Amino acid sequence: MIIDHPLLGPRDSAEFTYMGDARLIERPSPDSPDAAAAFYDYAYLRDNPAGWHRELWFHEAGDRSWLVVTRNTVTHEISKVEFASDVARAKGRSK
Amino acid sequence: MRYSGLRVIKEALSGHKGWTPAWREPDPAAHYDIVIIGGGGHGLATAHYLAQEFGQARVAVIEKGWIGGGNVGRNTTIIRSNYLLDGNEPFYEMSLKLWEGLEQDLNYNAMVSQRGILNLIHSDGQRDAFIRRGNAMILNGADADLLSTADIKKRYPFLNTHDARFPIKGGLAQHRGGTVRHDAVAWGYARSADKHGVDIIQNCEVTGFRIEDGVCKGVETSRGFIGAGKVACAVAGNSSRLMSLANMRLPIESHVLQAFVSEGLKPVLPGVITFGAGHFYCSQSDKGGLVFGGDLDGYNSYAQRGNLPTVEDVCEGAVAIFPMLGRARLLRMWGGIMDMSMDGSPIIDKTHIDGLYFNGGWCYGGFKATPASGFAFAHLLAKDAPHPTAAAYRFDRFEKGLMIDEKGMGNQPNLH
Amino acid sequence: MTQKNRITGGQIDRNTTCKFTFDGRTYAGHAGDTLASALLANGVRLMGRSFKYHRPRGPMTAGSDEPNALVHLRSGARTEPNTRATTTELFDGLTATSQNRLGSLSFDLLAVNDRLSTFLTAGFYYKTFMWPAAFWEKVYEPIIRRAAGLGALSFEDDPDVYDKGFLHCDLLIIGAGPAGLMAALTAARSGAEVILADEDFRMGGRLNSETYAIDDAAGADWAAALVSELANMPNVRLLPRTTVIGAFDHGIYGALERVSDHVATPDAGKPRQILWRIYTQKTILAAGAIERPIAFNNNDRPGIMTASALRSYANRFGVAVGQRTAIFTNNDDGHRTAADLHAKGVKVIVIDPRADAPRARDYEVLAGAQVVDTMGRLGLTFAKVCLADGTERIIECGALGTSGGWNPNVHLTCHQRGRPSWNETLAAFVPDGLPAGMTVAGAAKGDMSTAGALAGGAQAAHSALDLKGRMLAMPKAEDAPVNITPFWYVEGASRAWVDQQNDVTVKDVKLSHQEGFRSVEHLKRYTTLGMGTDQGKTANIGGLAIMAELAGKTIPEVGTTMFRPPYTPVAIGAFGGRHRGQDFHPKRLTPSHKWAEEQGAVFVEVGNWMRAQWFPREGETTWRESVDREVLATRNSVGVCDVTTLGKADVQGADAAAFLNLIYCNGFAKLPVGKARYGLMLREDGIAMDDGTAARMAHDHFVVTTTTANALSVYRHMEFVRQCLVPDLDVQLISTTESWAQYAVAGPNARRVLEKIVDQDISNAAFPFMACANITVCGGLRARLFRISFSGELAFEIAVPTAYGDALIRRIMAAGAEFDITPYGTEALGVMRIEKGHATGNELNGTTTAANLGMGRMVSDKKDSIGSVLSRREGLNRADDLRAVGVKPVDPTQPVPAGAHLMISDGPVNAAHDQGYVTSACYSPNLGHHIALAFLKNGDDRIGETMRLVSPLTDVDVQVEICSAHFIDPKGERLRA
Amino acid sequence: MHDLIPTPALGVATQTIGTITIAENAGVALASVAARNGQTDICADVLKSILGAVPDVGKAVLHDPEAGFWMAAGQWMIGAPMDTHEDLADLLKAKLGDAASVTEQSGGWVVFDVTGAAMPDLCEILCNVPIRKMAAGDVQRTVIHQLGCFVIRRAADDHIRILGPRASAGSLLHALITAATAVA
Repeated sequence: MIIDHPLLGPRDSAEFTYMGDARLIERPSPDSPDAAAAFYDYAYLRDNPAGWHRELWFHEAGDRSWLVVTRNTVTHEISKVEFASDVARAKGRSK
Repeated sequence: MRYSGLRVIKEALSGHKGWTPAWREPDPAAHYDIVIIGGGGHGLATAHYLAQEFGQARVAVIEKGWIGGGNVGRNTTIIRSNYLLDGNEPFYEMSLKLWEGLEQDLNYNAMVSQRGILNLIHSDGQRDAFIRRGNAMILNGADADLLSTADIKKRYPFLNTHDARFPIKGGLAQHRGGTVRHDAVAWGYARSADKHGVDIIQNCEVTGFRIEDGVCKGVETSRGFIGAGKVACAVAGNSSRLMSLANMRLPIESHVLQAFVSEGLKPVLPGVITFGAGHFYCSQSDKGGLVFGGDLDGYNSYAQRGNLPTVEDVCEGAVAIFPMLGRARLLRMWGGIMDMSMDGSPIIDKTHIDGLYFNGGWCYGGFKATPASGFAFAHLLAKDAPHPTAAAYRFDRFEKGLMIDEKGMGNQPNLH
Repeated sequence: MTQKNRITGGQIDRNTTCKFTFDGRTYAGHAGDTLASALLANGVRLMGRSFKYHRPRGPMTAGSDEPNALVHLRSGARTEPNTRATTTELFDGLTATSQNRLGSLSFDLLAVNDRLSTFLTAGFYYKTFMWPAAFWEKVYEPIIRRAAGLGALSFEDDPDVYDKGFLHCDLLIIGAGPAGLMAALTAARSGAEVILADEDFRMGGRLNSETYAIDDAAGADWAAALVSELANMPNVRLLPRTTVIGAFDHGIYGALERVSDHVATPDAGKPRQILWRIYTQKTILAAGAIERPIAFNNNDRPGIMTASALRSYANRFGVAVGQRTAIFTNNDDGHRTAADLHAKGVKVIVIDPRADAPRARDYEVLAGAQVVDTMGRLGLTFAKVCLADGTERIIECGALGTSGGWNPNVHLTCHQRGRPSWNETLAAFVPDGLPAGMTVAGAAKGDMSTAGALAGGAQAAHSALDLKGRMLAMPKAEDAPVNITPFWYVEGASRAWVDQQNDVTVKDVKLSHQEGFRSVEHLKRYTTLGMGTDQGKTANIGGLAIMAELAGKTIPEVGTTMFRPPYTPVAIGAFGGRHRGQDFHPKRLTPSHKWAEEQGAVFVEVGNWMRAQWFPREGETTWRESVDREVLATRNSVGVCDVTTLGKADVQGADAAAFLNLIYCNGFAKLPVGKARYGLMLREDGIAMDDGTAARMAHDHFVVTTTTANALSVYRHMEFVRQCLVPDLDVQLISTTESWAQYAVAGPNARRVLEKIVDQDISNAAFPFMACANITVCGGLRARLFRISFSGELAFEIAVPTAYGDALIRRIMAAGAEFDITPYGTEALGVMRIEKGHATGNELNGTTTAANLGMGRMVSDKKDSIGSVLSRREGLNRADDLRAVGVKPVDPTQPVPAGAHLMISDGPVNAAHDQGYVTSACYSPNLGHHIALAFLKNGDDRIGETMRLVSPLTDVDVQVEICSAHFIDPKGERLRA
Repeated sequence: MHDLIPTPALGVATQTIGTITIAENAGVALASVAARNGQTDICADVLKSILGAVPDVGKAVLHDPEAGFWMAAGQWMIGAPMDTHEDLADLLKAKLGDAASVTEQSGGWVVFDVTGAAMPDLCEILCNVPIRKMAAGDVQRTVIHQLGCFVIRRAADDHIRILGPRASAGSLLHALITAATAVA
């Protein structure tokens, strides 16, 4: 597969390490009253769609950036590639 | 009709006129006691044991395509019970014992062939871990044998024991392990279940569950509604897809695992060999093809096909440990969709919806588990209590912190 | 032996004669021949035996779709089983032998299977061989396995090497026939980067096998001229002898170039083959079409082949397979073969089931007739024909060409699960659902005429590259329409082969239907149709058609032909490339490696690292002697060990401390500058992930160490936390594992040694336990010093830039000479850490919690850290949880091996009573007996308990005492000294 | 002044195989510069003052004596002659102060200069870089025989510089020589 890196352009997916569902960016707050349940859901439950899937790839043999790749799990087509840090900020994960 | 050598001869002499279909092609009835979704190995085995062991006759298996078209028809056919953890080993050992009696049980030759499986050891740490595992196997009543490098060299003189980057330092063998003719497993279970009155309904896709105040009443299908006392899901690979119809999210990701077969070759490998310092395992089918595989591609996929890097990774392992394989040719590659669970172990459990039962999360260990999975699932469906060997395969083990993590990789499915 | 069937013409080089042997007999052929064409020229039709019935077989095709003519090519370690004679380029000195036979090729004892064929129908083995159960592995299966398989491997290491490479282009064209060539010319003239790949050693495709002209030139000459024009264009890369094997995601294609297969042995250092990964924007598939046979009784005898194969042998290779030849065809293309052969002086007769078959002036055409059977034990002699009026006629012939029509070569269009669709006009499947970026042209698309192919190729390139401007002018070429009446098998045929390699007959397909195996997948799996080395390129469609007729369905209703990579079988060595033997994985050497080699160290693989395991000395006969000495010397005086392999990372930035506070379960916010601290990392699921130390070199700079094994994954995890969870913390990470050479200097005399090297004061007051600092050594070289101890002794870890690592180890040894400083390896390191009760990979095995490790109190609940929440789950905090303990034998002479399980001393020995297991074990030279670390249920409360340690796998059963895991200096006085 | 003598990763002589020459270059001091939060501009100014320009994405500035290339967003690798710039990291830190995190990298890498007409052929069977499309100053991080490396297309058309992990210098050189032999 080819991942179109936001800065580096098309790069072979073999240069990347895969982690999975981009929801892993949305780590719950440990202080919330339902933290235990929230972390269980966060760590273990997946939508696992047959279709478009937002997922985390690490450019191990590249610039060491974590990317959020929007990829179709049935056709493997990739429609969008973003820096995970930008996505995280958009999710309000600034300190 | 009963199969036998005599029957084959008789039919041959009378022009094979007498052979009848291996299973009927019935239309779905309005209601069954139990409807099993998924005409794969696990679903068909569940039907067989429900009918034969638990006296359930009003059972249907519904399959969206053709039976045996899923992972039971696209795996590397290995059977073994060389597991480490208490939650797993007794279950897989029961499975192996069921394999050992399968042909007589089904009156179908699935070519269960116990030519042994060998896991190679390449480091001291690995040896420590394998000794612990071998002991766990023996303590659970299975067989295990620690082989020296010399033993291995004697059995497999063509293994790379002369210039290996990661020298072979021994191996853990299970002589009762081996391979089975995978398609025949589905056909044998289907034929037997059909004989016991189970309706096997092909080309019938589930489009939804009918759930009324927390109780599952049946399934909507491409061939209409089918009512059921209990609905049993066994669609590994597509578990998340199916269960989402009941608004369930699972501790499962779907990943592609590629497998490969070489051109037909005269006997090379008696048993199964697993390379411990790379991603490669291999056996040889009775037809002569070397059947081999390695690691997942590593990304979520429902595509039933993979990509080159994994093919290369597997073949690098192949030539590293079997230098003569360089001149054997890879004939065909294919991919199966694996239910990769969050701890690498399966789930056989009730759901929070009454009457809806689930069997999945087999990772790439599903084939060897087929008989025990069917038996344990049938037990759960018939008695509403888990089979003792499958009691740990619960949904809530993640919430409670009772994971069964053989590889110790944690909640990252593609590492199991 | 003369080339008695050699006729005039063709593209072989008659001036170059190649001597070769087949089954020990020597023959002569010419450059440009294939092994098959050369053997046929010499009158040899019998080349192999079929898979199941061991029927005599000769070539059925002239290409890579060949099911029958499979041989052992070359000999010894270079033996290649199952090699197609029809694609093997002839070279001088080629040796080949026939395979899958017991006895000689002409007298194969296993041909008895053919006599028994009535018993050996599809799936018969599922119905028998079940009694008695034990007989399967012992009796039935060994016989089956010996009979099965085709060729044999040599059981010797493959002596050849293979390369793997990467190519990039704008347009990949697969197939150099008329369509591919025209596409290439169009693209090349536009300036695009073009790769043109063809599996054949001569580009031109069917043009090499046809007689008709393009413009005024012969097709083959026109192709040759075009190929040389392309060869001279800088933006064109021609890849002959290169099979595109697979279409993978996003425009990545696999292609196998056979660099040296047409010579006796590759030149030194040169690869036999290269696996190219081709990265392309667009692809044109111009792979042509494959002619399919017709099934009739005994349609598999040597001499019976596809009509187009006869045409190729005659036109391209100058070979008349038989002086008398019959053609059995249901379409006009078959007649073209007859005309070509007749023109070359072959006596021809055509059998065409169509009543309105075209007539011919110069030879006989039997319209409305069918071939119903054939004769000839080892090769065709007669064909039995049923004429239109129902009467039979015996025709003498040495060759019989069959043409059931042509199938577009859709193979690669299916690799991303595209499903071809049925085309009535062609009575064939045509491409549908193409991989992104791929277009199809020529016969592969269904444009069966030469003119159609030329135009289609040009058009495809034009649109693929989105070219403006006019199309190239098309040369003149034949443009005959396809005229076919589907005809799959002769009525009443039973022993009529559908899949010749796997011996699947019409009868087997009928039986499959009769027993309910009616979908294409069931048909394939039950009969093995299309499962041979040719993947059923010539067989699948026939099987489908027969099944459709039996089921009263249309062909597409029964299913479609699906193909998977590779297009043709590929040597596994090519996928493996150079990653063999010692080159399987790269080696990582420590800075002291050269020095350690000089000391005669024994090395061990630790991941990709090679580490000194121990340093044997004169007179030591066992590894234990060396290791015991290294341990004692270190504990009694001083030892040195290369610990460079530990993962290292620089963590810098204003928020570095806050970051580490999140990464580690224990606190780091308040760690003062100049201090190091042990840190335990958890995974988010609350399980221990890794441990190490973090040393605060400055308020905004930490040096973090990880275990050797987890260096990569921990770094990745830290980047995940940094980028995905706390993107705005001011922290920067970079791995420095290889930048610094790091040595542990341990033992009571460690300080005395280092004082001679370090420029600063390292007295206990100035540099106490867990101190760290940027220092200088040997008069000013920048270095780092950490007062940390894995051995439990007074110890330092000293680091210098890697380039100085070799010099430093030599300097340390010199400085330590007066204390008899002793280098120690990983074994002694292991012994000392077990004596001290430190955990490593055997304990941090991915299932253990901080509590299991006895560090439960380290998990701070005053702050957020990765894994803290889920580590509190009930299942990870049970009363009877495993706890790390020490184990020692009651009888000091007994071992306490790792991997053994702990049982209650007087209780039963089985899984139900398993109490725990030993993770690490060694002999302690300080204590004089074996010791071990173990995980034991409720271990904290069982110190002093006597238990039974069993390892049935290795016949161990000893009484042991549970003790503290800290065997040496439990109070830690030594390391603070 | 200290009296320890540095050793090169391999210390092997230059090798010529066919048209290809492979030389170990032990004379390069390296340090990485990573901008602190919000300090990218200041870093850029400093780098500009040193190199004359800031290396853009995927590019190197082949300046003399110092040179540098882009590693990641806000991160650069700076190189200079070892004999004059052994303390490169300290020099950079002095200029950059709290604007950047600087890490000495000299010990982490082995440097090979590969030149010759067949250099592109060699690259094609070594690593996945579009070598024939690369221009002077183009840099790509890639994988060679499973080793993470930087491939820098130098000024001369037939010259690439490869930075690979020092601990695997032997394996990397072996891969280079094997490939050179195959394409020679």
